[in-house]
Amino acid sequence: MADRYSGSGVNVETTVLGADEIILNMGPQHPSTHGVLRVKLRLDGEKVVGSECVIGYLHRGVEKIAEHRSYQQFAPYVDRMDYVAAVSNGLGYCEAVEKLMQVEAPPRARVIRTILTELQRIASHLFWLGTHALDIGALTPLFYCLREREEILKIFEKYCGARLTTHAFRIGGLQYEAYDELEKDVERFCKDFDKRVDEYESLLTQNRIWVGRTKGIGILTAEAAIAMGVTGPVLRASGVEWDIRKAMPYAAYDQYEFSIPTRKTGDTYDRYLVRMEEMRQSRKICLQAIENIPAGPILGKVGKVLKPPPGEVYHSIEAPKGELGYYIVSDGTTQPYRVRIRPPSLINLEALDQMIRGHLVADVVAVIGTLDIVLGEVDR
Amino acid sequence: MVPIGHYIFLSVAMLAIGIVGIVTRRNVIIILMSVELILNAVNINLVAFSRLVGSVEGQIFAIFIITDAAAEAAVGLGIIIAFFRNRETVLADEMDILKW
Amino acid sequence: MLDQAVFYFFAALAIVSAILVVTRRNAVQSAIFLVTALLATAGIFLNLNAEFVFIVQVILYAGGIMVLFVFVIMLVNLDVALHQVQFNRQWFVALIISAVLAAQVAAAIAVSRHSLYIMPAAPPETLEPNTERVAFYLFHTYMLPFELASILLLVAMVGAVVMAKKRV
Amino acid sequence: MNLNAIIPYILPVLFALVIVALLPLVAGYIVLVERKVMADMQVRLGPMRVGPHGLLQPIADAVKLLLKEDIIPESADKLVFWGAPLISVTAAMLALAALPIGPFFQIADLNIGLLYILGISSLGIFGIVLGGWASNSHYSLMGALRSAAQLVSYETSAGMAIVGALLLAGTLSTRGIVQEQSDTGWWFIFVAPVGFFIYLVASIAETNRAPFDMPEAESELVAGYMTEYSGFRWALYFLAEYTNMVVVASIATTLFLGGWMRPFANTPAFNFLDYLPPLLMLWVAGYCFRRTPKQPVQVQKMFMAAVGVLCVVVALVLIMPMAVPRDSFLATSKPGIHGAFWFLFKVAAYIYVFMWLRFTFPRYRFDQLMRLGWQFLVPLSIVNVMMIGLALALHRQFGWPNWISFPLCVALTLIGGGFLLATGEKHEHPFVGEEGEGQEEETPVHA
Repeated sequence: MADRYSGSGVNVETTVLGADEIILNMGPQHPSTHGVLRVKLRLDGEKVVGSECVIGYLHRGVEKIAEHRSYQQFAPYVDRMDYVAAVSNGLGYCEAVEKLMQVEAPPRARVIRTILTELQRIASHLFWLGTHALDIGALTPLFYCLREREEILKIFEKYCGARLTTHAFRIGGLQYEAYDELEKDVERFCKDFDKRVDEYESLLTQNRIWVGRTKGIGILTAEAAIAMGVTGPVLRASGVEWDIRKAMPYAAYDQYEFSIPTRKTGDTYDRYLVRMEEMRQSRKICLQAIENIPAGPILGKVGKVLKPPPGEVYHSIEAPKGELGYYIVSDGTTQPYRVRIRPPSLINLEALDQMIRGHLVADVVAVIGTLDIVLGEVDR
Repeated sequence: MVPIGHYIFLSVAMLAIGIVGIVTRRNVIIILMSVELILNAVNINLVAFSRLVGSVEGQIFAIFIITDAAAEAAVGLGIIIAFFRNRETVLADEMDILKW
Repeated sequence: MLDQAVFYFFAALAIVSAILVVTRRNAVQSAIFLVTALLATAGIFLNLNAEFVFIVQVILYAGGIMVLFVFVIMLVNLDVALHQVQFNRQWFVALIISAVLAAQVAAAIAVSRHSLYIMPAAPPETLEPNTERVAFYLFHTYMLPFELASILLLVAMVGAVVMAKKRV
Repeated sequence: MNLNAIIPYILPVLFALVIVALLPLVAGYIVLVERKVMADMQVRLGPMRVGPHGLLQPIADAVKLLLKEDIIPESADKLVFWGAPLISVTAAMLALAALPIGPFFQIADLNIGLLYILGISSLGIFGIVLGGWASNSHYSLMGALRSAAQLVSYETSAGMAIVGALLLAGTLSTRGIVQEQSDTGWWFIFVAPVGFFIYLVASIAETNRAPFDMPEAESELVAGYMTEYSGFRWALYFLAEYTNMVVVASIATTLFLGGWMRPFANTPAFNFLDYLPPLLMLWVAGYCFRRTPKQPVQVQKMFMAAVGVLCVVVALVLIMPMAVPRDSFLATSKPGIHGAFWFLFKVAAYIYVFMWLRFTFPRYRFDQLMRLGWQFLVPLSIVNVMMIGLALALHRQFGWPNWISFPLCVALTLIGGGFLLATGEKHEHPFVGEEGEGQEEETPVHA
């Protein structure tokens, strides 16, 4: 398992070590591997000459659980994968099942789904920014980010009662009708948010130390990124303009104006800038969406018992961390025959080894942070 | 006042300990440290006699000796690191070839 | 009275730690005791009113050179090295050298005991405070040796860098 | 033994006892202040539970640390592991001996005072290095090695910055340095601002504080050299770190910020500033009294009021020398009391800058830190020393007035600094480029 995902073919155990080389086990208990990732680093002094990721410490068998739950019953489980962006996970799953059943969510549901998902993207990026900055040693941005994330979580709480693992959507539409002040809350949040992003940028973007720590670190070229199937902001920072929201629109994204931020170099600094810009774009989408939320039902024509026709479907959405895909095989019963999830974090993590070669231990931390992995999603 | 003989005795004792270290130890780093002990023994004498004579010139030489010790330590440790990198040992009796 | 107590305390400390330097198996522990010995010597210097040498000893020897030693020991410390034989079988040679040395010094002291034995109480104003006088000698009378010493340091620095560099 | 022979030793021993006894408490409260400042900058409240406004938090922390199990790792070098924190603390505390806290409160006025402080505090590095080595853990060892390299490098530039100020003062005695600033009326920060800047940066690096907290960078090396330490030994390291902060802040205060002098000490027009310390204390007391009714528990109310009363007492002590007749004994104690206040005030301000920087900046990477030290700070400090020497020479040998020679030389230093900064930009990421040649590892012939 470990070798399969090392992405480099370095087998640390069998390599004969030179005099200066030591093996450093980073994790699974380490402050900045974002959970229980374990990275075996082969070091020459402090320079990384090879690495191997050991994953699976948080494996819960989500895909296997799906085979013994009905379609609705499984929906809350996906929230526990990328727990920082639970709404996006739910959206992907619901849309995949809808595609399998060939039903469509009503327009009102789709718009509200878009709003909540974009808010979740902002929340996820905020959390990334805070922890990434903390990894690089800036203590303060974390609390600013959490302050704004709190507002978003409050909106979620008002909408569905839960803050983290929301289970906000339902197959065929929404779980709950939007509460009365949803538009107003979202507008209030969006109005301030632009200034807040400027505030974070004023702390970091021009900071000599920040630039020194991120520029040129963990460069991922466009070819390498495509070859490894990396998606999301990591891919876009390498200069590939690929965003599923534009390429294969889902929910209500085709109705809104927004741009896909890209950068050229593909280093940590670029990924930082791309995510900052994405937060601004998400805010733009939210503002457009609340202007006109169509009236109507929130649930499409789905029965109490879901029995999709036999067949298979693959549906992917642009989660905050990249392409989140669900591959579902139905055998016509109430339970899926097989569910396979394509988690963006796992695929992005494969690029880690290539990105940290030749860098220092401190850069490993920066690169793990910039990949924005959530171990719940990597291990499932 | 402390008799000057006691300073000399201290100095000789340290010198002897340093020599014992150089002769009996195998680890080059400890041999270097023994050399430092010997230099230190010299310094004690210099400073004590400078006090005896009532001039600070002995102290000047002590400072020069410390400078010399710094240079010696830097070069010596540089050699040790270079040697260790090639042979992975710091034992003096394994340094038995002239070129590698 | 206080003077003598301080001297004998530091002298004993210096000798004991010097012995420990050459007898400890572990190089790091040797280094620690060498630092102790050097600091004890520094105390003796202070007792002799040589403040500047004292501080040079503390800053350069204990704070600079010994940090370098510890640094190198950590770089090259091998667990294997600890289990190897740490001593050569040359105790005999060492004993002879020490004995000859001791005899020589004892003879010297015995011969010249009248001229050397009692240290005259130096008048306080000649040596106290003498940092300025050290500076004067260093930059006037001993200017050339001082400059030569700095060149020596430069050469040593370059040499150390060249030798310790990875790929020459 | 003659009583007169002992008397000169009584006061220093007393001072030493006071400092050693108070320092852990002071360090604990610096930690509390740091947490409060951090919380304030991060839109939080910080510790609020233990005592009113968390005022008893340090004591609770100390008790917790003392009661914790003392763990020594199985494969650690027991003796060194045991002794290393002691070295750190001892070195840090010894350095305090030569610091003048006010004109009357000093343990020893050595004629090599400043060099003594530098030398002794440089010994504290052994505690860190040996502790890291003795823990027998990769993280600890890397922290220790980083710290050794970092401290040695930054001591160079700190030393050179100090040399600049020493040239101006013409003495090594801490008291003499303050006296010189008092005589000329110019604090050295205004005469040698670049030197102060260099010392500020170098002192942050020397005390292992962010953004230079490489040896204990918690996101990289877990806790660096302290990783394997817990309980009381860990607390000792912490005590050493905060004591070192006080030491470097005191050096900076003595050298650059005029020591115990009031701002504008020689200008009678500013004598009203003498009333500032008592007013400040009264303001703090007023705040405490205002907050007293808002405390939830009776005990906390009483405690808050007690803090207020304490502040009032301090204010009274500060105002007393000015209220009594001019030639009484109490009036002569004014320089001592007010000097101590201003010294501690400046030290606190310097430490506040440390905290401010810590919560604002990300952390340097190790190679960047070394590059900053050797390629920017060391050359700049050398330029600084030369320029101060030039300014003094122009003033003394050629009779140029001070107000021409010093600004000129500061400007030249700044130009030098700008030049260094511009050239430093070129070498940014050496490791990325080196990757290619790193592959062809030459094999030793005899291996």
